Parts: sequence; structure tokens; C-alpha cells
Amino acid sequence: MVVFVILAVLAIAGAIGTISFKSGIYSALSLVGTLLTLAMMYVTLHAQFLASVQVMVYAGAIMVLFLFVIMLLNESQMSGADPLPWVQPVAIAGGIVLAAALAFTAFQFKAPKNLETATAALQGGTPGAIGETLFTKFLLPFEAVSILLLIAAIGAVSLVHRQPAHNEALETTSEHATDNAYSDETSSNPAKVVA
Amino acid sequence: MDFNHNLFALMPVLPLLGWLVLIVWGKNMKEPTPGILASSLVFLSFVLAVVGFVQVSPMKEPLLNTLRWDFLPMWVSDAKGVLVSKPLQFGFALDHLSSIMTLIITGIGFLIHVFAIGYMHGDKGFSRFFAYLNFFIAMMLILVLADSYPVLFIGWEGVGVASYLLIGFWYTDVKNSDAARKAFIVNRIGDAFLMLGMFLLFMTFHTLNIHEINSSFGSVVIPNVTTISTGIAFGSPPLELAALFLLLGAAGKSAQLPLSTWLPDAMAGPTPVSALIHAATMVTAGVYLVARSHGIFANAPGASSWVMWIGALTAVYGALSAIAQTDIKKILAYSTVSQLGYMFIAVGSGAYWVGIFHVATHAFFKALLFLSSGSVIHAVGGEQDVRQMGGLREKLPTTHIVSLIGTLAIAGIIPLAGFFSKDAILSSVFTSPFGGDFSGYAIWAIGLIVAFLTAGYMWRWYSLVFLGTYRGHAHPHESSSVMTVPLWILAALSVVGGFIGLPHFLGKNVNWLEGFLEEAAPNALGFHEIPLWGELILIALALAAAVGGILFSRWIIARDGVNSAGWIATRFGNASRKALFVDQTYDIAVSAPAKFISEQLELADTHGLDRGIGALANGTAEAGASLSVWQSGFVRAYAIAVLLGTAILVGYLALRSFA
Amino acid sequence: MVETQYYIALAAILFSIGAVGFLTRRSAIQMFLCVELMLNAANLALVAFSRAWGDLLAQSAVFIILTLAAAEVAIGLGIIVAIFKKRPTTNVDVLSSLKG
Amino acid sequence: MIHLIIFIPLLFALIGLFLRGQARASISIFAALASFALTAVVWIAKIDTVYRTPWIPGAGIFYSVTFDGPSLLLALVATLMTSITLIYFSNRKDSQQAEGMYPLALAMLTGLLGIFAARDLILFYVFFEATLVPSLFMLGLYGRKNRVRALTKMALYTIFGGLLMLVSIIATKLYSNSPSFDFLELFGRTSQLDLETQTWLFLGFVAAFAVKLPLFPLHNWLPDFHAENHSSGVADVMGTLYKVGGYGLFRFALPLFPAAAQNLQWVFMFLAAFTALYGAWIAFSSKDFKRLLAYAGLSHMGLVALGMFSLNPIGMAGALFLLAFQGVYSSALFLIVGMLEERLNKDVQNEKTTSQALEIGHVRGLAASAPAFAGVALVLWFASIGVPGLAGFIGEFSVFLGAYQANPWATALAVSTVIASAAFALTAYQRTWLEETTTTIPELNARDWFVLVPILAVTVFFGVFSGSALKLLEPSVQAVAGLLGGK
Repeated sequence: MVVFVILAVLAIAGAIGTISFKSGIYSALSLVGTLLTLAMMYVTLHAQFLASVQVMVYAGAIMVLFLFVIMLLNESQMSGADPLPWVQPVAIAGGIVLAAALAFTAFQFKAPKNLETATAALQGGTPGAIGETLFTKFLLPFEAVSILLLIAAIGAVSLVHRQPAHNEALETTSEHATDNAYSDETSSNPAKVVA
Repeated sequence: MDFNHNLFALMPVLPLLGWLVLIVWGKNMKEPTPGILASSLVFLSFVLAVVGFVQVSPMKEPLLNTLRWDFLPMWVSDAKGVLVSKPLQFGFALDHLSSIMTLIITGIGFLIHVFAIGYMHGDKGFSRFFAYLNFFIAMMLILVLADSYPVLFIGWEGVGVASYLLIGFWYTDVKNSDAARKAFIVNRIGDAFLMLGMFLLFMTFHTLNIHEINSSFGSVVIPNVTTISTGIAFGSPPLELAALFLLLGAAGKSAQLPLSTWLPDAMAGPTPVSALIHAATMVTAGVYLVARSHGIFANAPGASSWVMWIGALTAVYGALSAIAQTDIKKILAYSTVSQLGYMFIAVGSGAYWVGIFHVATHAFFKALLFLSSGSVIHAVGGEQDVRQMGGLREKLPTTHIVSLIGTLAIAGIIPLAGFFSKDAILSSVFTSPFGGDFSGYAIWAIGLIVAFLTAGYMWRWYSLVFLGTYRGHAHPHESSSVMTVPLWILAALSVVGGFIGLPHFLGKNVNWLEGFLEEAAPNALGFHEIPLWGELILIALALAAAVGGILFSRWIIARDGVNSAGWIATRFGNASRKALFVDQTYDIAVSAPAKFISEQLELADTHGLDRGIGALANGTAEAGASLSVWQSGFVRAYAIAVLLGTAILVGYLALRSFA
Repeated sequence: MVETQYYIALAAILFSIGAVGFLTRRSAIQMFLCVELMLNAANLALVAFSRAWGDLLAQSAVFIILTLAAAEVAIGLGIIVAIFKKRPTTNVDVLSSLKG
Repeated sequence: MIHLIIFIPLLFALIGLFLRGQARASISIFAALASFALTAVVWIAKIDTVYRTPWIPGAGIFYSVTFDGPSLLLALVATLMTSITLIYFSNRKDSQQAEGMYPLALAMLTGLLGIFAARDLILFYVFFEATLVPSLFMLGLYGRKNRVRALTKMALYTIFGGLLMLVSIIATKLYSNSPSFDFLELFGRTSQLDLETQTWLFLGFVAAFAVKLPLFPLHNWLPDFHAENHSSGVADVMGTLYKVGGYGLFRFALPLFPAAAQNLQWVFMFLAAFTALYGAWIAFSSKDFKRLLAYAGLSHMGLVALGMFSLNPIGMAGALFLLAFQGVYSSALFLIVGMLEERLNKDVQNEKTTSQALEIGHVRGLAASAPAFAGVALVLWFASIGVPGLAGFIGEFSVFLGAYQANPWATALAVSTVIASAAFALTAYQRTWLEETTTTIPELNARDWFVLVPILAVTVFFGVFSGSALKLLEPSVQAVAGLLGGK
């Protein structure tokens, strides 16, 4: 029970840090901290393989990507006044109400079985057990996810792909051309359009 | 299709063919050929009419044509209340009454066609005129030969259309077109009432076939005894109302009092038109309708007395307005209105044969008078004002003689047709079952006064046109033979015409017409007998009225001189010329407000309702706009909404489970 | 053994912190971080329930979610970079051309 | 066979889109004539098989179509008039600028034929709304100055009415828990419903049909629709054919809810009679010809509604007859106004700017220079005011005869329209054709005669030999009247 409390406090501290730090890097790093605490929690919840995956994939890969992008853009601090000043207090109030309500309903939850017998079936969340369920019950989602990753990769590439120099001109003109061509079409004589 | 049944049905087809031919190829026909073609076709119809007359006179039952087809949808519930479809057949029927009418129509029609060839000489629309005349004859024949009310209605409105076309023949003049339009609309008012009458008849008798309705009354009707198989008692309310509707319809067509303003304006048409349509045939359609539905009127005492009273009032109104007219044709027009009043008195009194008798004789002498005034107008180069005429006795000898015969005939002088028919009318109203205790004699008295007035204004018409010295500045010449021959024939008919309906005191069955119409238009029951000396007195009084009228008129003209400045200028003279201001009152009371309401409705509809709908539309538009402010474009604003939404929802769920 | 309710309560708290963070921060990337935080809170709850029901299904579901999160981050950052090319700012409020 | 008739026009409309000029004109005319010929074959061969296949089986919606009596008559008139109008339109000089009219008119023809053939309520609703779209396009693309206002007004009225009908269609199916929307299945069940629900469902249907008829309060879109339309009159003709409210009442609303119909009979009869009189009375003082003809049409539709709500077999047969043949002569009057405008060489280029259609009294005494034209116009005007011997009379007389049995007072009010219509028709005719000549116009040429002769032939033939058309209407009117227990 003590372990849980420590981890819980650490996680909440990390979360608050993510949202309160002004600069992007510090908030990203505090998020990494939170993720690691969660990984440890997974271990206490008999999900060792998941904990390791969390550490490797999430904390490792994704957060690195985040830091990389933050560095790349190194956007300056938020300048200018906040156009929606009233958002801050309302958000906090909303968050508190939401947390309280959710926590409250959480405590209504009656455990279907006592924990000991339940955890026995988990075999400690070892990769073997996870792998077995993944490749039997979750076969279709597993395959679908692989395709999803492929699409994500292509998407990311096409989004930020910078055209080579020479068709810079083409791109701008063509874009311009299509715009006003469409505009003349409609305004002059709708009849022509239908006929 | 056997021949002798359908021959008579050919009568309307011939003139219709003539109309079609003249309309399509009339343009490239030289001057007289359209006239000759039209007249010959009408003559052929006349021959058919004579053949039909010979064929049908021995028969008791009407002769039905066999070539029929479905015309109107009609459902009747049979005994068990099951709706069975029995569409109304388009078919004709010839019986004694309609054969007489066909003779009059085609006979007089033919004479007027011949006269018109001369009269319309040199007119640009020569072929168009004869096309319309033929169309009119065809429609009038359909009206007379119809065997059911809707088919009669085809002829009824058809002649309305023909009179619209002919009155407005010289359409380039606004006055003529307006007169034509007015005639058609007033006729349409009458037609509307006639339609209502037909619907009520269908509601009570479940059939619109004329002979079925008439026969359903049974020939012998004893007053206030239910004898009608359809359970319609003598004088029961639906019957009275239907008869009233028919009366109003007839009044519309025969220019009786409530709807009489269109006939004088109809004089805007060429004179042969006035002679044929507005004297001899069309205007008598109303009388024919009442005579044809004798079953209904014989069993509707209230309505019949209404018919008599309307006839009497119109007769007086017509006579009074005819006295001071200055236009040669207007005098005759008001005289026609008055004579039609006489005919309504006759058919109202229940003696339907007398009505038809007067229709026949009136057709002769009124057509004669109109045609002679036509030849006078033709002679003096289109001048129609009586005050510019006079002294035409020497210059137009034949027209003068025939006009004299016509004037004496209409006045009712002893040997001529007018005397016999007018006397028959007066005696029939005197002894009419519908006369009640007082109105019969009152109407008789009015009739006598009108006889006096008729003689008066006709003599004024005759003397202003033919006696004294010629006041006009044209050089009148006698009309060509093509115009005078019909005049002579009509004059002969006016003289001989009276002998088909001799009065009773000369012998029991000497009156041919009454016997002939015994089945087709039987008299209503309950005419009281008057002794022989009573009849003689009535005849003497009638004759005295006629002669008195002529003498009085001669005395007035001698006193005030031919252009009779004297009493014409008085208030009475002015009122008479303006036809007792009936026309003006109608304009003020009916057409002006109707036009005003129509304009207001139009404004209200185009703008009023529009703005209302417009307001509704803008209302919704504004509501939409006010909502769009919320779309501020700030992502975070949307996120807040999502957050608050979930917070509230989860909070509610938590509380619910708790409470 | 710690009861499942506590884990769920913790997940709820983390989730609402993430939500608040998403709303207060004005930089696109930081908002994205908060989204990741909320996602992980959900994962935590899933794993807690997996233990409660003794069923590995939930854990494998979390496994799938992880890969999903990875894809999402890739695309999300791609978009942020693409927008950055157009207008050199990641301030969300400035990017409000889609107005009502 | 029936689908050929319904969908040929649409098919050729699409083909026509790819063609230009004379090719498109001839293709469109061929399509209209083809569907007319096929309909005539169906009439002669008396094919009245009901063709029924599931369309959306889940929701119980079937594609069931058939051409029985009244729908066949209306379909014949619709196809005939469309082909005549397209032939007329190809003769006009300005048909190059408004070439879109051909496909739009054909699309509308398909919609109309669909309306007449549909037996399934949802299919009927689909065609009912689908026909609106091309008519809005015609108004929007080729209308006059403030055509957009007229367009939105018409669209709002029709769609609002249509939605109410859709609600009651669905409610009918639910309440009567019949397996499908097919009329024959609903037909037996709905009459058992209690009066209260029947009335609400009935009102839903009547709302849509009252807009389409139109009846008094919902008629406001009609004058603007006709006044703002293209001067050639093609859109007006299609608009006149699209007045299917009366048919809808007869086919769906009355037989499905007999008790409600009888209960509300006197309300709608007075409303219909008032509409007839109101239309005729306003027509008397309308300023321009298109608006005058719109109000005349409104008056005719008032009479059709009177006939339908009389629930009397004669009245209903008369209403259907009037509905069918007013499509012939009223549209012909629109064409004549179109010819007049073309002859008075209203320059078509600034079509969009001329706010006014041809004013009455603007030109006078045209008969002097074009007597034949004046004659044809007079015959059509007489047909429109119901002079016997022409097709208008049969319909009007039977409507009045039937309605009088049901409600004499409403009919008396309606009969006065006979007088009002004579007044406005002759005044308008006189103002333009008679009186002293102000302008001369060229006489009708061979092409105009080619368009007008069939119309005149139909008007005169069915005015006298109306038996064949009545035979068509008899069976279904007998069935519906039997159900309604018409007096």
C-alpha cells in the first residue's frame, strides 16, 4: 500500500508539472517522469511486459520524438494576452468537478472477484501470456494496427515533405491558378456551368 | 343508323359546317359567295325542319335520335343504394314544341341571311359575319333540339358566345367591344342561376333529361294532391326554388327586369344581328325554356306567379323607356324587352301555347321592323337618329308599306298577327289558375296599359321615320331587291301569322296551335271558364287600347310637331330616354364596388401576404445569425464546452447512483 | 494488494489534470502532451480493471492503444510542423481562420 | 413497359446534357414524343398490371407502379403537353440562350409520370419532391429580375408541405402497423383507425396537397412563380402540369382516411369555393398576363379541390377531368403569352432585367393584324372559363353538379366564379386583342400552327366526345366513391 501511495504522489506531481511548466522541454521531461512512474505501477498490477513496453516505446521513442520537435520549432514563449482569459479558472473548476465525480463513481465499483484468485489467471502479465491472447483473441486488431502504423508513417512523411527547389514556382502558380479559375467560373454565368 | 330517326339531328350540323368552312376558307372567298353559302345551308336546315315537322306532327311521343354518346359523368344510386354509373347522353329530341321553334329559327334565320347579303355589302369582315351568323343558328338549333338540360345549356351558352361575337363585330370601336362584353357577362349571370337550377333538379329528380322530368309529373295534376311519382308535391319548396332558378336563368337570356340592361346596348351590333338574335330567336330562348319545362312551372304556383309579375314589370319598364328614345334601333330594342315581358306573362299564366304563339308572331313583325329600320339606315347612309329622318314615305315606298304593316301588327290591330297573340295573352292571364284572387286581374290591367303604350311609341316610331318632311342631309334611295324580298315575306307572315291561334269563341277546335302543342306543352290545370260575352269584352278592350294608343300618339305629334320638342324635354322624357336610370344604378351599385374590391384584394394578395411571409423568413434568419456568434474559432473554447459537458454528465450519473 | 478503486481514482485525477492542462496551455505541443497524459491515465485504468477481472484482454487492449498513440503522435507532430511552415507560430488562438 | 415511360425522359435528359443546339432539341422532343406514344399504347392496350419489387425491404418500401384510369389520363396530358411545349420552344429564337430548359423539362416530366404511377407512399413522396428540383432550376437559371425571391418562396412552401406529408406517411404506416408503405395494404387498415388519429394524418397529407393545389392561404408562391419565369412559358407549362394536389387528394388522402374526409368536408369545401372565387376576382385586376393566368389557374384549382372534397363520384370525376384538361388549355394560354412576347420582340437578352411580364393593355387591337391568332386565343380563353362545347365545361359542370349534392351553399359561392371568370377573361382579351389598333404583330406561321392545332383539337374533341376520357376515370372513381359512401 505504501508503494502505491509513493507512486501515486509521484505520478500526480509529474502530471501537474507537465501542465504548469512554461517551457516545453520541462513539461515534456515531467511527462516522461509520470510515464515511468506508471510503468512501475503496471508492475504492481501484474503487467510486467506492458511495463517494459511502456518504458521502451512510450517513454523512449514517443517522448524523444516530442523533445525533438520541441527543439526543432523552439517557438518563443507565449507572447501577447490570452484572448480567452476566462478559460483558465473555468477549466480548473471543470477539472476538479470531473475528477471528484469520476473518483466518486470509482469508489462505487464492487470488485467482481477477490484479487488473489483474479491475479492468479494473469500469470503476472508475462510476455508469453500477453502474446498468447494477442495472437488468438486479438489477431484482427493486431493486424489492423500494423497497417495503421504503416499509414501513420506515410502520413507523417507526406505532411512535412519539402518539395525540391525547382517546382517551388510550379506549386505556387498552380495553386494560384486553380483558385481564380474556379472563382471566374461561378460568378460569370451559372447557366454555362449547368449547360 | 336508321335514317328517319337521325335526319332531324342533321339540322344543327349544317350551319356548324358552314361556320367551319367560312372560318377556315372565308378569307379567300369573293364578296357574295360566303353569304350565298351561309343562306343556302340555313335554307337546307329549313327544309329539314319542315320535313321534321311533317314527320313529328302525327306522333304523340318525342322523336329521339339514335346517334348518341356519353357526354357527362353521372352516378345514380339504384334501388339498393348501390352507386351505378349512368352517364348523361348527348342526344337530340324533336317534338311539336321544338319543331315549331326550329321552323321559326331556320325560317326567319334564312330571310335575315338573305337580307344581310345586301346589308353587309362592302364590309371588310363579310365572310366572318356570315360564319358567326351560321354559328348562331347552329347553337340556337342545339338549344331547341336538346333532350336534356346540359345539352340545352350548350346551346344556351353557345348563343351567348355568338351574340358576344356579333355584337362586337366591329371590334375596333371600344363601345362595341364593351357592349359585347357586357352582354356576355350579364348572360353569364343568368347562366349561373340556370346551372344552380339544373343541380337542384338533379338533386330532386336524379335525372337531367327534360322529358323524364316532365313525365315524372304525370299529365293530370290536381292542385295540392301529391301525384308525382318522385314524391315531389305540387308546389313543394325544392320545386319552387328550382323553378325560380330557371326563371332567373331565362331572365338573363331574355333580358327580363333584373338582367335587362344588356339588350339596348346590344344594338351596337349590325342590324341583321339585332333582327335575328335580339328580336326573333335568342331572346325568346328564355320563353322556350319555361315552356319546355312546363311540368316544373305547372306544379310551382309561386314561381309561376313570379314569372308573371316579372313579365308584367318588364313590359311596363320596356314600354316606358321606349317612348322617348331617339335612336331608331333603341326604340325597337326596348319594344322587344316589353314584348318579351308579354311572353313571360303568357308562360307564367300557365298557357304555354300562348307564349309560343306570341314568340312566333313577335318574331315575324319584330324581325320585319328591325329589317325595315336596317334598310332605312342603309338608305340614309348609316344615320340612326330618328330626329334626322322623316318623310321617307315617298323615297322608300316598299320599306314604308312593310313598316306600316309591322307597326299595325305590333300595335295589335284586328286582322294582323299581333292582335290575336296579344289578345290570347290578355285572356289567358285574366283566367290563369296562378292568378290568385288579385294578381291575375292586376297583371291584365298592366297588360292593357302596355298595349296602349306600345301602340303609342310604335306610331311615334313610324311617323318620325316616314311622315313629315325629310330632316336629314343624305339622299335616301330604296334598297335593292335582295333586301326588299325578305321584307315582303315577313310582312305577309305578319298578316297571316295570327290565324294559327284563333280565339276560342270562334269555335271549339278552330285554334290549331293549342291542339298541336297539347302533349308537348300542355296548359296548367285550372283555367276558369269565362262566358262568351266576357271574351268579347276582353277583345274589344284590347282593340280599343291599340287604336287609342295610335290616336293619342297622332294627337301628341300633331301638337308638338315632328321633332316633338314638347314633352320629351320634360323630366319624364329624360327619365324615359335614360331607361329609368336602371343602367346607371347597376354601374354604381354593382360594377364599381366589385372593381374596387378586386383591386384591393389584388394589392392585399401581392404585397400584404408577401410582407407577412417575408417577416417570418427574416425572423428565422436572425435567429440563425445570433447562434453563429458562438462559433468563435478558438479551439479551446470548443474544448471547454466538451469538458464542461462531460463533467456535468458524469456528475449527474454519480449523484443519481448516490441519491 | 491495493484495491482497484484506488487505481481508478488515481487515473481519474491524472485524467482531469490532463484535461485542465489541455485547456490552459496555449502552445499546440504542450496541449498535445496533455492529451498523451490523459491517454496514459486511461491505460492505467484499463490495466487496473484487467487485474480486477483477471483477464489479459484489457492488457492486450492497452498494448494496441500504445501503438495507436505512437501513430497519433507521429501524425499530430507532422501536422504541427506543417502548420508551422505556413505561419511561424504554434499559438492555437492565432490559428482561428475557421470562424463561424 | 411502365418504367420505360417513366424513365425515358430522364435518360434522354442526361444524354441531352452532352449535346448542343439542334441536336439537343431534337433528342428531347423525341424523348417526350416517345413517352407519349408509349403511354398511348398503354391506354389502347389497357395494360394496368401493378409492377411491384422491393426497393428498401427493411423499411417495407416497395417500388410499385401502375397506370390505372386517372393516372393514365394525367400522364397522357403531361407527356403530350411537354412534347408540344418543347417543339414550341425549339421554334423560338431565344432557345439558344436557355438551352438548359430541355433537360430540365424532361427531368420534370419523369417526376410527374412517377407521381402519377407511384402506388407506394414513399415512392410517391420521392417523386413529389424530386419534381420540385428541376422546376426550381428553371426558375432560378432563366427567371426574371427578382426570381430568387420567388424561388425561395416556392421552395419553402413546397418542402414544408412535403415534410408534413412525410411525417404523416410514416405515422400512417406505424399506426396501421401494415408491413409496407404500399397503398393497397394501407388502404384496408387505415379506415379502421379512430377519427382523431385519422384527422391528424389526413391533415398532414392535405397540408402538402393544399400547397401544391394551391388553396387559399398557401397560394402565395404561385403568382410570383409564374410572373418571374422565363418569358417563353415552358417553365409555366411544366408548373401547370405540376399542380398534382388534386390527384394526390384523390389517390391517397381521401381513400385512406374516409372518416376524417367526411368530418372535415364542409370546411374544405368552403375553403375551395372561396379560393375559386378569390382567384377569379383578383385576376380581374391583375396587371400583367402571367399573374392573371396564375390567378386563373388558382381559380381552376379551387374548383378541382371543391370537386374532390365533395366526396361525390360526379364531383370527383369532374375534378379529375378538369385537372387533366386544364393542363392542356391553361398551358396553351401560357404559350400564347410567350408567342405574344416574342412577337412584340421584347428583347430577350436583358431577360433578367425586365421585371414585368407582358402588361395587359400595353398593346391593343392586335386582332386587326393577326385575326387567326386572335381567334385561337379566344377559343382557349373560352375553354378556360368553361364555355360548353370545350373541355373546360365538362369538368366544371360535373364538379358543380357533384359538389351541389354534398353542400349547396359552398357550390353557390363557387358558381359565382363562373361570372367572375367571364369578366376577367373577356376584359383581358378585349384589352389586348380588340379595341383600336396600337401595334401590329405578324400572323401565326406554319410552325406556330403545328404547335396550336393539336391543343385545339384535344380541347374541342374532349369537349364534345368526352366519353372516352370518362370511361378511363369511371372504375377508380366508383371504387373511391363507394368507400366514401358519397351521397
